[in-house]
This record gives sequence, C-alpha cells and structure tokens, in this order.
Amino acid sequence: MSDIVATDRIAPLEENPERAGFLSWVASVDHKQIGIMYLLSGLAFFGLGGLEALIIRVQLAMPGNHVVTPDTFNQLFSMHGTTMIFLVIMPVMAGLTAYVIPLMIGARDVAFPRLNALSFWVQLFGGVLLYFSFIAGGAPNAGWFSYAPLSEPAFSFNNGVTYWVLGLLGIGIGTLAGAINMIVTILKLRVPGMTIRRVPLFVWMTLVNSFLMVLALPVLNASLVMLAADRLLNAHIFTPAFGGSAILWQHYFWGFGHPEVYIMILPAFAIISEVIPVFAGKPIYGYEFVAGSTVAIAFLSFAVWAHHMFAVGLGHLFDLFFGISSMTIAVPTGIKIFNWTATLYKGRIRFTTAMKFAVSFLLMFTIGGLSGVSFAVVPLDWQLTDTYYLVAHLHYVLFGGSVFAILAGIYYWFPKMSGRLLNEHIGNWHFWLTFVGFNLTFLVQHLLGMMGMPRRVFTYPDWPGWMTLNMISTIGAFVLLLSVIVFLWNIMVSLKTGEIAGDNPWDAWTLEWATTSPPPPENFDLVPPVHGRRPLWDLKHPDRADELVAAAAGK
Amino acid sequence: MSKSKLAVVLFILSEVVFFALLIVAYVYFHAYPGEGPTAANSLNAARTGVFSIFLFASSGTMALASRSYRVKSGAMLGWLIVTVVLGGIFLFGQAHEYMGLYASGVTANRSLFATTFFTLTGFHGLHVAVGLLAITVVAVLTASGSFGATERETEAFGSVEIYWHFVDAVWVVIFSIVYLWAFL
Amino acid sequence: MNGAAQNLIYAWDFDPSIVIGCIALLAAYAVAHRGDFAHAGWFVAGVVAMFLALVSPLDPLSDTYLFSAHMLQHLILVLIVPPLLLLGLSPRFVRAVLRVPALARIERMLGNAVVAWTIGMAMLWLWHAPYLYNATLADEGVHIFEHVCFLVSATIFWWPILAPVEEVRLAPMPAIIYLVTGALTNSILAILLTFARPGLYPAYLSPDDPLKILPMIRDSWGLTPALDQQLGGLLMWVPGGMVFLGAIVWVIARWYSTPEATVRVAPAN
Amino acid sequence: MQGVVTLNPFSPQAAAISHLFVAILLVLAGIFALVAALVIYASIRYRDRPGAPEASQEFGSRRLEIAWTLGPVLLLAVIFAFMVRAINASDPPIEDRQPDLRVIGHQWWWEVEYPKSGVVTANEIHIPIGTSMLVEVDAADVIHDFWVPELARKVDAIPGHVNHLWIRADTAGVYWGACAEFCGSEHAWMRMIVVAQPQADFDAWQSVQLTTPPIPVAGAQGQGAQLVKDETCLNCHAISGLPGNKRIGPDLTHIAGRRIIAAGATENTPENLYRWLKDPASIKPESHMPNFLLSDDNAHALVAYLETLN
Repeated sequence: MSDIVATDRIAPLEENPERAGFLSWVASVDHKQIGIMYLLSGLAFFGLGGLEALIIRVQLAMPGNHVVTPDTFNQLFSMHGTTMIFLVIMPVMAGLTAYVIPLMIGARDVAFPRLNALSFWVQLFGGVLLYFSFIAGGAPNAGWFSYAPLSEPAFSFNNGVTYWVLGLLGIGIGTLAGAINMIVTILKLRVPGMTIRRVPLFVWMTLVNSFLMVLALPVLNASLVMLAADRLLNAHIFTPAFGGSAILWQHYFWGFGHPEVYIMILPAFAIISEVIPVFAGKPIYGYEFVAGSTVAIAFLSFAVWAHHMFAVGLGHLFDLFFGISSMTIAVPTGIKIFNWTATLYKGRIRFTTAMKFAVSFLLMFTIGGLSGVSFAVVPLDWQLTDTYYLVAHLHYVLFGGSVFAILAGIYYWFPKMSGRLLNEHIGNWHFWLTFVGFNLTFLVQHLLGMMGMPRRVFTYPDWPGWMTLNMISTIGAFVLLLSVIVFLWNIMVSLKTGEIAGDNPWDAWTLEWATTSPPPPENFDLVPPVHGRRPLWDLKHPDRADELVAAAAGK
Repeated sequence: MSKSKLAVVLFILSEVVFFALLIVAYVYFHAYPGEGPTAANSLNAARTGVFSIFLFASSGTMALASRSYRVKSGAMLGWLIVTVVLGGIFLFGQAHEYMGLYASGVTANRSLFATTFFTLTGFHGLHVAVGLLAITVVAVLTASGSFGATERETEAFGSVEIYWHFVDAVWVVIFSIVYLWAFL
Repeated sequence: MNGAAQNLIYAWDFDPSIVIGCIALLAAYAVAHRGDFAHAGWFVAGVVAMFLALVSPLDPLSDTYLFSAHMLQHLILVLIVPPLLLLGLSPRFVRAVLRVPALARIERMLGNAVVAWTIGMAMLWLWHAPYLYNATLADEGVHIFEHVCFLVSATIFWWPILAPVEEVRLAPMPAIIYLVTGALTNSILAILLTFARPGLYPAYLSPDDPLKILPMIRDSWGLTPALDQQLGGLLMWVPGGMVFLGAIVWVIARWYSTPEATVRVAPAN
Repeated sequence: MQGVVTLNPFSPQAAAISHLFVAILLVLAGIFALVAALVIYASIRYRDRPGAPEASQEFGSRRLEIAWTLGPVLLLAVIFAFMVRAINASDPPIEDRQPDLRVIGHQWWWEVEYPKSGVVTANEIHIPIGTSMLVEVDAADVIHDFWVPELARKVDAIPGHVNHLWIRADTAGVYWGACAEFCGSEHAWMRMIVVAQPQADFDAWQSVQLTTPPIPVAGAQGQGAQLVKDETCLNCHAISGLPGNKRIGPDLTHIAGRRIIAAGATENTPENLYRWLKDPASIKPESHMPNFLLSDDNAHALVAYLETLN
C-alpha cells in the first residue's frame, strides 16, 4: 500500500519526553498546542471582559447609581471594548484557524511553526501589558478607539492610554505575524489534489481574512506609533491646539477600524460555512458566490471607514459617497445570508448545539446587519450614531455574530481537539441561556438609543422608561453570566466524562475528520485523495461523489 | 515562489502600508504646517543625497552578491561585506544628520514637521539597521563556509535580498518626498 | 429650460480629429476581424463611450469649468473604455498578431505584470502633478497628448487582466493582487485630491465663461471650487474603486467558471 | 427627553430624518421577517426525524444567486434616492450667513453666545419658535457632540474644525439635548436644554440677559457679593459688573434665571445650589469645580447673592 500522498517533507517534530507537562506547552511549536493556548487565553480574557461588562451593567441598572466612580466606569468600558475585540474574538479566531487549517489542508503543521509560537506569545504579552495598566495607575479611559484630544497627555490623568498604545502594538505585531504565517500555510502546504478552488470555505475565508489583516494591521501600528509620539515625546500630531488635527486620528484609526470589524466577522462566516452544511447534510449552496462575495467584502471594507465619521461634518459630498460604499457592503453580506439559508433547504438538519448556535447566528447577524444598513443611510446616522442604538447594533454583530459562531465552532471542533464530545444536554441549556440572555440584554438597547440615551454615559437622568429598559438589560447580562458558567461546567464535565468522539462524530467531510481525535503530533499518516470540495464524502459515497454529480448536472 | 520568500513579500506588503501612512502624515503636515522649523529651513538635501547614494549602491552590491551566489563564484562574501559597509555609512550619515538637527534645536516635539520627519526617517533607519544585521548574519554563515548548500539557505538569502531592495526602494520615496520636495 | 442649461445641452463639438479617429478605429476592427464579430459588441461600446466622453457637453465642461467633470471624463477614458476595447478583441485576431515575432516581443515586454502596472499607475500620478495638469488646461495640444497617454497606458494596464488570450493573462490570484494594489494606489491619489487645498488647479478657481453657464454651476448646482475639487477626488475614489471591484469580481467569476483539471490521485485504500 | 425622541420631531429637519427612519425601519423589519421566515420554515420542515428523506445534494443555481444580488442592489438604489432627499432636507446648506448662535463645548458644560446681541449664557439656549437659527458648534478642549434629538441632527464639536447646524422648534417648550461624543469623566452630565418661546418672550429674555445686575451691599447678599471676590470665584467665572471676564467656568451673570445647574446634573433650586457649593463632588464627581470648604453661612450668603442674579 503506497504512501498515498506524503505531506510536506520536513523532518518529524523532535519529540523529547522530558519536556512533558507544563514546559511542553510553553515551549511548544505544535500548531495544535498553540491553537489550544490561543483558545484558553481567549477564554480567560472573555471572563475579564465579561466581568467588566457586568459591572457596567450594574452601574447602569438604575439612574444616579454609585457602584463605580465615573473615571472607573470609563476605564471599565474602554477595557471591555479593547479586551473583547483584541484579546477575545481575534485570538479565539486565530486559535481555531491555527488548530484547524493545517488539518483541513492535510498538512503536518503551519508553514513557520516557531513564528506561530512567537505570534501567540507576543500577542499574549500585549494583552498582559494592557491589563498591567490596572495596577500601574489606571487603565485606559478614552474608549476602545481613544479619540485624539481626549487621549492626549493634556486630558488624561493617568498613563492608561500609553499602556493601551503599547499593548495594542504588541497585539498588532503578533496578529500580523500570525496572518502572514497563515497565508503562506494555505498557499504552500495544501495536499496535492486540493487546488485553491477546492479548499473548504473555512480555508478560503481565512486566506482572504489574513490578507485583510496584512493590509489593515499596519494602519493600526502606524497610527499607534504616532499617538505614542504624541504621548511619550509630547509631539502634537493630533492636538488641534498646536496645529495638529484631531480628525486625522479618526481617519487613521477607522482606516484600520472598519477592516478590523471585518477581520472579526469573516472567520465567523468561515465557521458558519462549515457547520451549517455538515449538520444540514448537504454541500454549501453556491460555493463560488460565497467565496467571491468574501473577496468583495474584504475589498470594500477598505473603502467605507468614514461612515464612523458622518457626525464629524466632513461635508455632504463626503458623507454621500461613503454612504454609497457602506450600503454596497450589504450586497455581498446578503448573498452569504441567502446562501446559508438555501443550504438548509431540502437538507436533513440535525439540531446539535453547534447547529443551534449556527442557525441563531443567521437570525442575530441579520438583525445586526440590517441595523448596520440603517447607519449607512447618512441622515439616520446623524441621529443614531453614538447612542445605545449603535451599542445594540455592534453587539448584535459582534456577540450575536462572532461569539455565536465561535461557540458553534467550539462545539463542532471540541471532539477533534479533545477526543470527547461536549455534553449535548448541558449544551442545550447553554444555548438557550445564551440566546435568551443575549436578546434580553441587547434588544431593548435599540429602543434606549431611539429614546436618546447617549453612548458611554456612566449614569442617566431618571426619565420615564429609561430605568426599566436598563434594568431589563442588566438582568439579561446576568443571564449571560449564568450561560458562561454553564458553558465552563460543560467543558469541565465533558473533558473527563464526555462521550468518546472517534474520528468523525458529525459525519463531516473535510480532511480534519480523517485523522484520529486528538490528532497525533504529525497530524496524518495517510491523507485521503482530494478530487472535490468534500474529500470524505467522495470516499464514503464513491457513486455519488461531487464531481460525478456536478458532471451529470452538466454544470 | 518559495515559502520564506512569499512570507517576506507579504511582510513587505504590510510595511508598504505602514510607511504609506507615515508618508501621508508627513505630506499632510507639509501642506498644513503649524509654527516652528520646517523642511526648507532645517534639512540639508545635498549631504543626505550623498549618503543616499551609498545606500543605493549597497542595493547594487547586494545584487552582485546574489549573482555570485548563484554562479557559486565565491566572491559573495566580499560583496556582502561591501553591502554592510555601505549600509553602515548611510546609517552614520543619518545619525550625523540627527545630531546636527538636535544641536540646532530641532527635536521631535518642536514642530509637526520635526515629529513626522523623525518618525518617518527614524523607522526607515530602524529597518536599515535590521537589514544590516540580517546581511551580517548571512555574511558570517558564508564565512564559516557551510552556507549555500541546502535549498532552505537559498530561500533565506533570497528573502534577505528582497528585504534589502525594499528598504532601498522605500528610501527612494522618502528621500524624494522629504528632501527633494522641500526645495521644489 | 432656462438659457444656461440650454447652452450646456447644445454644447456638442464634433471635433473632426475625434470623429475620424473613432471611425478609423471601427474600420480597422472590421477589417482585422473580417466577419468574426462575436465580441464586436464590446468593442463598439468602447468606441461609443470614448466618442461620447470626448464630444458631449462633458468635454467643454471639463476643459474650462469643472475639475469633477474633467475627472469623470478621464475615469471613462481610463477605467471604462480600455476594458471594453480589450474585451472586444477576438482571441483569433490576438493570436494572429502575437505570431509576429516583433509584436510578440513588445507584448512580452509591455505585458509583463509589473511593467504594465507601473506604466498605468505612473501615468495616472504623473498627469495629476499640478504643473503638468495646468499645462493641459492651457494648451489643447498637450491635452490631446494627455488623452492619448491615458488611453494607451490604461490599455497596457488592463492587458494582463483582460487580454482575450489565456496564456498571456495573469493567473487569478496574482491578478487579484494586481487589481487590489492598483485600487490602493488609485485611492491614495484620490485621497490626496479630496483633501488638498481648493487651489490645487488654479484654472478652475475663476474660469472664463464662454457658454455663460458659470452662474448656473456656482449657484443652482452649488459647486464652489472647493466642493468641485472634493467631488472630483471622491469620484476617482469611490466609483473608481467600484470599477476595480467589478474587475476583481469578473476575474473570480471567470476563474470559477473555467472547468477544474481533475488531478488523478491514487485512491487511499 | 420624553419618550422616543428620535421619532417625534418638533422641527422640519428632525421630521425629515424621523420619517425616513420610520420608512427604513419598516423595510428592514420586512427583510428580517423574510429571512427569519425562510430560516424557521427550513429548520422545521427539513429537520432530521425518522423517515425524513435523504438530504438532496444541490450545489446552487446561478439564476437564484443573480436574483439575490440584484434584489438588494435595487432596494439600496431606492433607499439611496430617499437618502439624498433627506440629507438636503435635514441639513440645509449654510450660504455664508452669520451664525445666530455660537455653542462651545467645554469639558462637561456648554458655553452659549449670541454673537448678534452679545448675550452669553451656559447650558441653556433660548430660541424663538418658528425661525431657523444657525448654530456654530465649536469645542474648547476635546471632541464633544451637540445633539438635541427633537430639533435637529447631531454634529460633532471638534476643536479646530467649526461645524454649523440649523436648529428650529415649531412649538414652544423645553427640549433636552446631550453631548453624544465621549469626552471624559462627566460626559453623562454634559446636557443642555433648548427653551423655545414666542418671539416676544424671547426678546424679553434677551433684554434681561443684557442688563448688568446691581451689586448688593447690605445683608447676606452683600456679604455674598464680597465673598465672590474673596473666594477667587472670578478666576473661572465671569459676572458682568464684577472685575474679570474669564470663560473657564460658565458665565454666572444671570444664573438665577436658569432651570438647571452643573449642565443638567440637578435643577436650579437654592437647596441644590447650596449643596453644589458645599460639595460639588456629591452632585457631579470629578467635575473641575473645586470644593472651597465653605462654612455653612458663607455658602448661604453666596447662594443669597447668586439668587439675586436673574
């Protein structure tokens, strides 16, 4: 039996037993261990970010509340935003891709294993440096985008924003290195037979997303360098009082900021494009269109940033053109939503917890996307930006979108990572608690925003209706806390007594399900041949392999 | 294109965006300068032009080193050393210019021109220094005689070469925007 | 319709050189393709677009009055006409041309992706330098030379993407990077134009008014010189970007529609 | 701010936005209903239950893809048309007219000037009903955002980048506004009110604002007037008739006539004024108003004097 398809010919990873235990994790360059470390660090920061969110919600439960002082409140929501974006969603997505991509393309490891470890540790160092600010005089308190004059030394009374700048530089460099590593892995280490047009959608979207990171993160690094010059060398690039320009910071930050939100949602699309077809039992509907619309979104994401600045008063012309380009992004997003929905048609849908999260992603992200379109319409943005309507929109897209997709991804790939299935019964509790808690917290915030409650206020006047809505939102936040506890419990229980998963618990068709769970250090001994987009399906149903069906249909 | 060459090309793509933003900031504040020293009254384009020629020459010697590496003519070590020396002279020129500016009171916070100038040329100098370090490593490996045998080392040398040509290309743009444009 | 609008609508100038040029182009196409008119539709559309851009009231508007009108004219000449012309060429004709060794060598030199990209982008940036731009406004000869430069350099720029012959074209992935970096360069120039001071091209500040439509432009349209320049920059930035996006989607669609060469690999068990 | 302010406008500009908002909300709700119906129907109809048919392996249909590409494009084109109309209606052009009102955002209060008449006040804007007032919005320190939802759109107050805004109220009343761009610790208490009144009342109010209140000498008010000088209040606040014209703090010339103090933190009553002077942090923690550790009777004297300034 010839060795069918040898994976990349580098020497097998040197295995020295005495570096077992904790040191084997710290010194590891195996993409699987690094992926799990990404997930664990993301989970830990998710706890911190969630705690900050809880304190914010408790402070806002009643008008005139004195749970925290105003400056502490500002530190909390700034850190909540920065943590959830840079230390939870991006690392967890990086962790999932670092773990799954080499398996999906039949490779032994990523292109540069040591660079993979470096990018994790640099990114973690950035996160720890960011959190060190709490005990070093005060966390950043100028919001997750630190608008210019407020983040300048003249108006900040602690060096929190300096920690924000240096922490984000670390995270930016780490993520950039990870993205370069992922692009080279996908382009160079695919198993022969898997041409770039036959890769699973998860791989294609990760490739497009990594290109987005390579082009967007340097924009962040450059703007942070200039803000550091302002803060550390007391230069005046962004201080209007000395000739600088506050609007230049907004242009620079949102030039990174909007591609950044797509860096957070594209991996969510990638996970959903894998989970829904598997549990619907049929291939993704319109593979080419979903893949093509991803490239269109990535391209458009660089041409829309000024919809964050409609209220700045750059001129009607400017707002009009950016209104058009922002609305255009709704088209490729719409294509994806319709294609996922069409994948459900005439399927045989198994509602495992992963599928429940994926289908609820469809609904929640549609609400978030549609409220996003209302911001692309310039006059509405003039009324609704910087209100709780915006807070509701961003949480529907980030929590209802990325976090729901992450949870779907974790329930989907946990068996492959640990060899045991996550308990479906507890999972069901976890899903419904998350779903109810999320909607309870953020649906009412649409109304709060329409009633005129500005964003980032540590308290509000006692006007009719405001307290009840804020109280509902706080209750929802506690239900979410409960759901996270149930999730952690599920992980603990399943790691020890979960059902043994075997190689392919979900009867899926991508290559990672062709090896054992958890995979051996060298991932594959025998990689199945790849003729279409669903290698294991072609193996299991040779008569109904994809290319035969496609040829018959005379596509 | 080999793995490490592709990685360096991607890294260069990100560096292009990074420098593009620093240049846009410089250009913006060249159009709307606040008060304080500006490019016209504090830069000496001729002197920096001379040092720039050294940097561009180092790109040429790097290409010669790469050619001699391909034909295995053994002259590669010499060319690498010349490249490092030329790069070093350029860095010396930059350091000398910085000292002159500091002496005449043009520090990073004196004016918007000074801040963006030092940020832009400072980061380019950093990239030149890192490049010199990489070339020195390749030179030492070549001197030890074991370099050039395996295909991975060819990739590695190819990546260093591309990176060095990129650093020179960036200086062409920076030099023309910062120094030449100031006197146009 | 008040006087000014009427003047503008009737301001067509059928400059003989343009009319003859377009007819000659169509005649050359007809002769060269001798009946193989499958792709003729694209080519004719390209020529018509060029003709309209150069002859319609858009031309006098862009020559003397509005920077944004001039930008619209150039966008048509750079991003619309060359792609249409290239799509109009039939593969058979292009292969016949490439059989001539001299032409093949020129194509290999100019068609090289890096060279083509640099020519296209350099020409774009060069002609926006205030010194050269003002020269085109002052002297009609320079202006015609500029238009020819744009048409030729844009055709070279689009060649590696839209050449009808498969083997000359760029592979899909490099083609996407080619277009994305092209769009980036186009956008940076557009950003500089949008945010530059209003007086970048002084001729537009106070144009002389042969058609008596300046009051209509300044008041009813509300296009002050500052707004006009911002509109020009934005036209190049967002619609220009959309054309590049269209090209990227075209490349992907063409890539996914070409059938996959199935690589026979020995079965696993 | 009573009820859903963005949906019950009191000026043509706000009405243009509100009507567009209602229309767009209905369209978006329709789209969501469509997607939700499709998803829920498919989930129920094709769920895995014993005896369910095998999943049919479809790969997609080009016609359907083009349908749900062109569909959204057409819909967006329609929305775009309405958007352009609403932009001009909700933010009419300025045509280089002298502003009737200058509003300057400070860290955590609004300075209001009437350039034409020379009136200077704080956190309280009076406008005649039915007439459009051109407001020039600027900031003195960081970026703020001037937003009165019922009367107009919001516009950022950016130091070094002056913005203009039309404000108008068709019916008399008190309209609350707020700072909508995060500007530091007390961003929550940087509110203002717009008092729309008939032209006659507005003129009366303006003439009162222009008078210079007499400086009392006798009794508690006299003692208060003297304290204002001794306790260095005039280093930040300006009271016409007293030396100095500093604009670091709000102008207090006619403070008694205002409805709110501390930019909306509390109503303007003698008790609140007393509590504010005794311990500003109790009402507005981390505000720039220092605690002068006034004795009780000094505080009462100051309040008595300030109550005369209306």
